[in-house]
Amino acid sequence: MNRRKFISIGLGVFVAAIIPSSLSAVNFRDTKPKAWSLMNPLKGKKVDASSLNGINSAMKELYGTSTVIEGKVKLKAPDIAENGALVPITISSDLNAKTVALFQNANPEATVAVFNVPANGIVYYSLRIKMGQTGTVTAVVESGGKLYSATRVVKVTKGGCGG
Amino acid sequence: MLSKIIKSSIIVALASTAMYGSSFNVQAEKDRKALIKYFEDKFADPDKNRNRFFPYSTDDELKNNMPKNVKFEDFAIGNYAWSIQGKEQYDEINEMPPYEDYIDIGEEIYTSSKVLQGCFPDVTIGGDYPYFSDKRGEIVTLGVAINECLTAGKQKPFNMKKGKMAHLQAYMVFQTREAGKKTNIKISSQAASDAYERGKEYYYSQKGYLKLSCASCHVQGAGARVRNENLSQLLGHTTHWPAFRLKWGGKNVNGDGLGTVERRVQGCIKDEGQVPPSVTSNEMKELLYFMTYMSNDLNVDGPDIRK
Amino acid sequence: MATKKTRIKAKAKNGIVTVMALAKHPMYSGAEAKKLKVKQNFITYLKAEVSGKIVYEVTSSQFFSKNPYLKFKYKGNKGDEIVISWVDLLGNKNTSKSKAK
Amino acid sequence: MNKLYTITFATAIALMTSGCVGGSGSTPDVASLDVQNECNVKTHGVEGVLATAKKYNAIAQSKGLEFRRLGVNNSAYISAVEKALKDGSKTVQLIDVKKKKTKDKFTPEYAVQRSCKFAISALIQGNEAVNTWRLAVPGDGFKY
Repeated sequence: MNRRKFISIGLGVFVAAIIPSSLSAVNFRDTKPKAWSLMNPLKGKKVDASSLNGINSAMKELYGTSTVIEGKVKLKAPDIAENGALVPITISSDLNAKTVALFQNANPEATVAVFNVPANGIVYYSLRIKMGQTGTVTAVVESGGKLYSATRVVKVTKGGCGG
Repeated sequence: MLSKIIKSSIIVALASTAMYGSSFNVQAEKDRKALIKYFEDKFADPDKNRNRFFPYSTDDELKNNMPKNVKFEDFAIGNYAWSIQGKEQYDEINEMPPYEDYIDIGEEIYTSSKVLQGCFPDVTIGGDYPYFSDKRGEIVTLGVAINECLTAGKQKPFNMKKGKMAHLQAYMVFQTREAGKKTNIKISSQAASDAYERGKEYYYSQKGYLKLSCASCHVQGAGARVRNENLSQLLGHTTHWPAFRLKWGGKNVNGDGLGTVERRVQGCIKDEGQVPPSVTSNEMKELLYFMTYMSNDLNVDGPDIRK
Repeated sequence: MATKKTRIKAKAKNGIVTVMALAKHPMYSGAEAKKLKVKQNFITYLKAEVSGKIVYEVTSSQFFSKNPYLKFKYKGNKGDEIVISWVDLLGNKNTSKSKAK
Repeated sequence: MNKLYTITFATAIALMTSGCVGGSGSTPDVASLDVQNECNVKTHGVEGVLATAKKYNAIAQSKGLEFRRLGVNNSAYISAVEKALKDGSKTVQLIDVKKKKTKDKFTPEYAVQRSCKFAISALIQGNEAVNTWRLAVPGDGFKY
């Protein structure tokens, strides 16, 4: 075992000892209540899906910045959703992450989910979300004090023939 | 001389019935084979055959979204058989499909009812309906059989389109699927063959103020796109019911998107711009008889999810 | 309100457990609640634990689909007991368990 | 001789079959109808066209051919026109199959003309289909 690796492991154990993040639950509704009510801008009565302002302000509320580095995050989302009520999304990354957040600008509020990644956890999250219309989905991974992101546009139509 | 001819012709008729017990399905088999051939030809190489089959499709659809050489068995999953994008989402949702709970609910309905167990000692019968009852001179669908059973047992019949009916059918069809059974529709009398022909005529007749037949979209139109809807093909239409439609799930207060094939077909006929036949009418039953025959030999793969 | 059991499937392979779960909740967003004339209500927080240690934790919103689906991976083994619990906006709670195969 | 048997047999079946499908057979008296003329409000008046619409829609209904446009049955057009005439209203309030009022703002003249056209077209189309449906069947009339 080389020395550097040993130190880093030691440091990891040390950090884990003072902040046992894997034991203490974090509910971001308690720690960042405002992030959940930040709205996407409207265009008439509908949400303006061409604007990323809602996503950016929610990100800023959550992380204190909306400056992100594109890449190192894989966001899987369909180009055309079968149905807006059930859009399969997968976020994955090899980064050693602290949190992972998902935003969109197709619904009134911008924030969809914030994952608290346990120490030494695997960043691989699949979920199904609702999208009221065509819009942008952004995944952000917080790692080493930096934000990494990936963005996809998902087309949503009022789908399904008959019945 | 005349009497001799009549006599002999009766003998011939009787003999042919006796010798070829299944000869009443000759035409139906011919139709089915021709339909399979048509769809296999159509989906063999969409991009290469675009002028012949897909004049209105875009380059992107033909080159990037449609696979080559779709075969008979593949057609059971509807338009997901030839839409790469759609299939990806279909697979993803099927990792943990939203209908599984309803199979359990259906099982509960079945196991708690002596009446239903009496009528259906074997539940792996999803592929055998609808059948033509020679005794009654009409077609019996699974929904009708279930409701007649309940009524005979002095119980309230179910709504033919959703709810308990769909849950119970989901259980039966799932058991059929687990047993590895295939769609197995028989045509074994002249009357049954006539019913089949009437169903076929309904399927191919233009109806409604839009003057569309079922076939306009699901035979000739299969593989094309209307707005954002991929038109599925007749072959395989009946194998997966009751199905959980995302659209229905979104409408239901409890998110129960499970519905029967009758509900779906009614929706389709509405889209032709016409008042759909009732779920227990002869038109509906004959139509389903024809459609299900077309899917003969395909695995029963319900319940499933659909758009 | 009685809550329904979360359906959990977990599979272990090479030291990694893949968990798929389907929580039972109608997830009424504001707009849906208005349309259906019910109270807005959705799961706000969901976690998965193995032997008291959190392996998955999400703060959720009304934009999760009905009967929310979640899939995640963690470093673990066959036989792990996965305990998934959630709480919704109205304070309803549910805890469900399953073992990794 | 063998051929003769076959022919007799085939004819017998043909007779049996045609007897069975009689229900979906043609309605001879609509083939000669001129929709534009029959449903012309200027020449026949609203009441006259309404009577025509009712007559043919009843036949269409009995044959399972009634039209439905955007959730509104053709018979709902007819009853909405009747109601408007009774109330002396200038707009027709259509009711869809879910018993909801639609947002359409049609005059009785327009609505009755549409219902009349729908009623007769349904029957004419039904007649045509008897001869054309096989053209869409792969392995039969449909060539590709």
